[in-house]
Amino acid sequence: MFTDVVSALEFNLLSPPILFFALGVVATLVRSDLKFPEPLYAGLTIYLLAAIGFKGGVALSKAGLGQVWLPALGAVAVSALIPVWSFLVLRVKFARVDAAAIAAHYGSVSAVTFLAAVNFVESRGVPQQGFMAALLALMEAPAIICALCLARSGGPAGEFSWKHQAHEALTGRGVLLLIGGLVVGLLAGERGWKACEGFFGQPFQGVLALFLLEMGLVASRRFGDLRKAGWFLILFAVLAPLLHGVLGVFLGHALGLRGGDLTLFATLCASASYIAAPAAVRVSLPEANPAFYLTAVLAVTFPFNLTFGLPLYHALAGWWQGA
Amino acid sequence: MFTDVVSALEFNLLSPPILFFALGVVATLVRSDLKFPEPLYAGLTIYLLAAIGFKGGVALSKAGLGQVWLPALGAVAVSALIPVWSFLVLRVKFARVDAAAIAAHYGSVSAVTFLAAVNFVESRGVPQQGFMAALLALMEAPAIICALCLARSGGPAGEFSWKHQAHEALTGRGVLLLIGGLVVGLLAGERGWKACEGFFGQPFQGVLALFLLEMGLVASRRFGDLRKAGWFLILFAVLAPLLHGVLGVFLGHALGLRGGDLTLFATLCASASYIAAPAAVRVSLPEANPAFYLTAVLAVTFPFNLTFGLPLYHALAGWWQGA
Amino acid sequence: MFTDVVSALEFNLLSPPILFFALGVVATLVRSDLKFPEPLYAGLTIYLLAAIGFKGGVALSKAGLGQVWLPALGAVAVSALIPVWSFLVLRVKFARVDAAAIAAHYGSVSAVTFLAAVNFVESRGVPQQGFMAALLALMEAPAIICALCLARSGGPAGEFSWKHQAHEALTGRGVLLLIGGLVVGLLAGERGWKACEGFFGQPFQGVLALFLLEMGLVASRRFGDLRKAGWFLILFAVLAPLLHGVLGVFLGHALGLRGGDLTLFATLCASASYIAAPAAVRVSLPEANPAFYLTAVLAVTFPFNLTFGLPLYHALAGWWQGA
Amino acid sequence: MSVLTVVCESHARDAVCRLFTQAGARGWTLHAVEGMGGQGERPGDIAEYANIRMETILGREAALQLLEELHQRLFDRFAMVAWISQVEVVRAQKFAGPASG
Amino acid sequence: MSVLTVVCESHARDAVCRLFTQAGARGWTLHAVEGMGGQGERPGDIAEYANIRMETILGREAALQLLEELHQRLFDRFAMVAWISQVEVVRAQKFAGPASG
Amino acid sequence: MSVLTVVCESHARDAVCRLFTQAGARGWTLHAVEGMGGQGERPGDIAEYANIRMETILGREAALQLLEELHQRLFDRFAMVAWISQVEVVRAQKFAGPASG
Ligand SMILES: Nc1ncnc2c1ncn2[C@@H]1O[C@H](COP(=O)(O)O)[C@@H](O)[C@H]1O
Ligand SMILES: Nc1ncnc2c1ncn2[C@@H]1O[C@H](COP(=O)(O)O)[C@@H](O)[C@H]1O
Ligand SMILES: Nc1ncnc2c1ncn2[C@@H]1O[C@H](COP(=O)(O)O)[C@@H](O)[C@H]1O
Ligand code: NA
Ligand code: NA
Ligand code: NA
Repeated sequence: MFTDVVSALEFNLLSPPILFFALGVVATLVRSDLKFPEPLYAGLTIYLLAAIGFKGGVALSKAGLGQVWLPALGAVAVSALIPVWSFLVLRVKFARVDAAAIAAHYGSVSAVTFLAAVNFVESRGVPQQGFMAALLALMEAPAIICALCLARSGGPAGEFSWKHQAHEALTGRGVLLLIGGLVVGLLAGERGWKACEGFFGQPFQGVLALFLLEMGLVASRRFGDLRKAGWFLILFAVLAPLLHGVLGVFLGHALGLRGGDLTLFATLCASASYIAAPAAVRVSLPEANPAFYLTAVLAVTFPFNLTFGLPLYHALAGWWQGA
Repeated sequence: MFTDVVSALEFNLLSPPILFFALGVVATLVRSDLKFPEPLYAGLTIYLLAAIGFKGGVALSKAGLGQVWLPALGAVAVSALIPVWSFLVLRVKFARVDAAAIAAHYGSVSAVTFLAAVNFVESRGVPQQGFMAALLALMEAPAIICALCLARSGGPAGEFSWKHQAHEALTGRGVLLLIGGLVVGLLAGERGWKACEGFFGQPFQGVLALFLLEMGLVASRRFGDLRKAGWFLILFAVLAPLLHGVLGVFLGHALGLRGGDLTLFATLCASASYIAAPAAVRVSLPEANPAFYLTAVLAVTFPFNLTFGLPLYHALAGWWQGA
Repeated sequence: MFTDVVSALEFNLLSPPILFFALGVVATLVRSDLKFPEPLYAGLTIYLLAAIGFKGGVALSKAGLGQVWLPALGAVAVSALIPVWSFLVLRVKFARVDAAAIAAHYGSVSAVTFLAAVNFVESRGVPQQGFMAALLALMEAPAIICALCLARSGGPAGEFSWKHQAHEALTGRGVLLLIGGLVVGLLAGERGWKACEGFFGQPFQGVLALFLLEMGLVASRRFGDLRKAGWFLILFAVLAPLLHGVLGVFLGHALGLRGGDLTLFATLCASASYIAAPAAVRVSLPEANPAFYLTAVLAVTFPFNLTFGLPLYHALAGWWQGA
Repeated sequence: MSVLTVVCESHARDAVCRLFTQAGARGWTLHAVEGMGGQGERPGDIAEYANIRMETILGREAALQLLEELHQRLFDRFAMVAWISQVEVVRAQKFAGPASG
Repeated sequence: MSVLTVVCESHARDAVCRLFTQAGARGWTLHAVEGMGGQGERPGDIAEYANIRMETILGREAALQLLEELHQRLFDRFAMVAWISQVEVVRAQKFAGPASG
Repeated sequence: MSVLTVVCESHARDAVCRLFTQAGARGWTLHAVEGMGGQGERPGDIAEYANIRMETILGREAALQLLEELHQRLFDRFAMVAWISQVEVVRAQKFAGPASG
């Protein structure tokens, strides 16, 4: 298995998306004035989410919906449970609200990490069924709701409304583009994909690379806060994804996932949200300190998953399926 | 002919652009926070207009300019006449300025509806000569000028300057990109197209799909005003495009248009402007109520043409040519 | 050689990028409201610089780094020397600061002119080694620093800090994207290029065409200031690039450059900066009049190089290599 | 009349608009901005991490009370600054008090 | 001196600029904004349907007169609000009266 | 308290921010704008050629002095206008004097 890991690592670290991510980090470190305007970031996000949803829907139109429900159930469950143990561990060092806030991020998922994983799996030519984008959409909310409940179990904390959270979970722009793209792909099928491949297909990896340049800028701006975060949190931010990734491989395998799908499921478990979770936490747990959760997620876990985590989960998945 | 209509309808409704349009409508209905930043909208518009112009110019460089003038004359005439009868019908229920304002929109044309029609015709593999983009540019202004005259025939109404209207008609960004793209395509020819096909050609349908997602958002935001518009206007907003589409088929055929060109001409006649006409009407007929003309055009006619009108006109054109 | 020039000129003037540039000029002349939103401009710039760097890096990974250092040294030297004689000539008519400011622009380089040259060379199928993007990055700063020294030799003039200039020279967004793209390309190699070709490769020429439409708008807005600039400066703005282009051919040949690389080197020498140099001059030589340097560079030299200069340098390079 | 200006993180948008409405504001104007403040730089390349700047015209009394509300209920929760300036308008009734229909 | 601020639908831009010039304004600053008002929400994703916010510095008298002009001639025609604030500047002559050359 | 507003060409950004900091401003807000002025139109499609609008809240004395500094040191060098308005804030101490840590 060792050579698998090394080969996967090398493949990943020398892929354009990861190299552009590193370039973004370097740009921040040398204090370059490189900046993406907000509409460019928004445009790239809309493109990437719609594309991944669309592609997943087309794949789903071939694979059939029957195989989705079991992994979907597992995904929701794991996403709701991760915050529980994360919360308990984090309570060792953190106040209740901070622990709950951080836990919410690790139970939820990162679409960009998922995109990088899809790209990795595709570049390596590993077959996948293509419905994992649906799981990405499903795993965003449960963790957030669960963690907010954990925080509130200790008394009233900021605003919280079930109705609002449920609405966000179903209509937030990320979820909407993913699920919407999936349905479009399902209905349009192979013919629709052929028509749009020149936009949603061929340029995809390159767009992802450019987008990760921006993410490198965003992540590395948080490096300065690492000191405030402290060693305990940094350690957590590396070990939690590792643990969740390993767990994802075993659980996904038990749920019947194979090949690229297993790697993607493990990556989803390991990834930590940096858009949906912070938004919910800012509104519902305003006392929680963003210097903790944002730094852990953006400055440590995201780069870790992107560079080392991804190939590790992939190698482990391959080995476990071979075993 | 019935099976033709059904097959064309099914083909159209399951095409990615229309599905993404529907997704945009759904996003508004569920009150999602999905939004396109303005520069993204502007960028997509510039791309789409330049691409359609360029492509048309290249086609024109092969077809020769000789065949254009007769359809062009017909296009200008029909665009100037549509407001006349529309105005008379609308006067039944509306004040002079409102009737004239609405009439202006129906005589003028919608570039996005045209783009969807080009895409539809191309996807179905119907041959076209490619100079219809020129007619799109020509049909924008006459209706507006004619309708403003109708409104003013009842006394002074806001600002109006022939010079200003003529300048707009020739240099407005939409017209400029279309005509400019046509000339570029004419001069650059096949060689130029080959060089730029990877940008202006292959991604085109996908970009259109993404753009129609935004148009779904924009159109559906107007649904709330449908009640204010009233049944008379809603009926008008469905029947006018139908009538003009049918008229377009007969007239276009008489002018010598065949194949895809005929469908495109009918669509141009049926389509209603939602950029150029509102801009002119806001400045020159400020007393006209936008809740009427914008709602009719955006919430009814545009979606109707996109979904049902297009395949209908196409089937009718096919049947009439076969007859 | 005459027929070579004519054929190269015709090829260039009828290529989509140049035609779109002309369209931009026309749009300004007819006072159209066509405008690119800033984020679109920024996005196109980021794309173009990253793409050209990436591509260059991939080429470099095949060619090896050994051949770069000599041309690189020559490039830095010529970029530092051009301001010297330019300054002396300009002093005939201009005050010290104005002469130095203009000289800085002509020693430095224009990335867009370079992009157009790459495109021209590639469209003509002329082989190139691909490391010229590195020279583009190296030639931006020396001229600016040298010209600021010339200006200051006459006494204190505004703010100037070696540290600041050096930082800018290494981390300015243009240089960072170019050098960063080069390194990414070097590391990712052919496999990386294949993965991203659908984004950084195929659409490239079309994107450049669209971008030059915007540059046509920008350049032609300066036409109104031509009168203020005066005949001496306009003449300088045509003759300087010509002279530097010719010099670039001879020098580049002596440094061992051949084929497309020689054309690109000549174009670099001939081109004049309109982003990096104005920024530095605004801060360090605030007394210099932008109506002089911006007009010369944007309204004369940039269009001249794009349309006539490029094919001239190319034909001369071909002839000199044949001789 | 007064203009109340709020610069805050974009996550606070809904909460601020709710307070505006409660205070009787009948309209507002907003756009994205970059910022620098006690919580560091906010470069604004991601809408979710960026600032917005909101303005609402309303009567002086209502404005002062709204500022106090913002202070009490949102200043601790979000990165936010707010200020009131005195302005002159025509059609003051357009901005006065809660909409009656 | 005064600053006159106008928030209006983008279609009004030319008309407003013309009044600015007539009032003797020698410059102005503008940008796109989103808005909420009597005519509903204006989300600003299409420039033609969006709002702009314009500011011009000019003398107090000129500002008051300009506001009145806007009121008389444009308030009924376009979605628009405008207000005047008192400000302090240096180089007041830069903003005073019609340009002489 | 006062708000000092600066509209200037984007090249002046660093220089203006430096003066802000020296004057004791603890924060500011900025965004890109289009402009029209003595030096002609600035359409703002290229960031480097565009204008920015910056605002900083600070005490009246500090604001007046900062305006004077801007006048002395930057007005000749960059396309720039600036003005001060009087405003009311809560938590005035947030904006008062140089940060103490
Ligand atoms: N003194 C100030 N003047 C103007 N804007 C400020 C000031 N302080 C803070 N801001 C704005 O308010 C936001 C939040 O401030 P803070 O909570 O201090 O980080 C900043 O990002 C700035 O946009
Ligand atoms: N009270 C207000 N405060 C600030 N801006 C307003 C206010 N009312 C209206 N606006 C702005 O003016 C535009 C037009 O207003 P209205 O004509 O009332 O729809 C709105 O879209 C807002 O941007
Ligand atoms: N009277 C004014 N009111 C508002 N903004 C102005 C005014 N004059 C100039 N400006 C702004 O300041 C910038 C520079 O002005 P100037 O140096 O006069 O060209 C312009 O581009 C405008 O954005
Ligand atoms: Na997770
Ligand atoms: Na029509
Ligand atoms: Na040069």
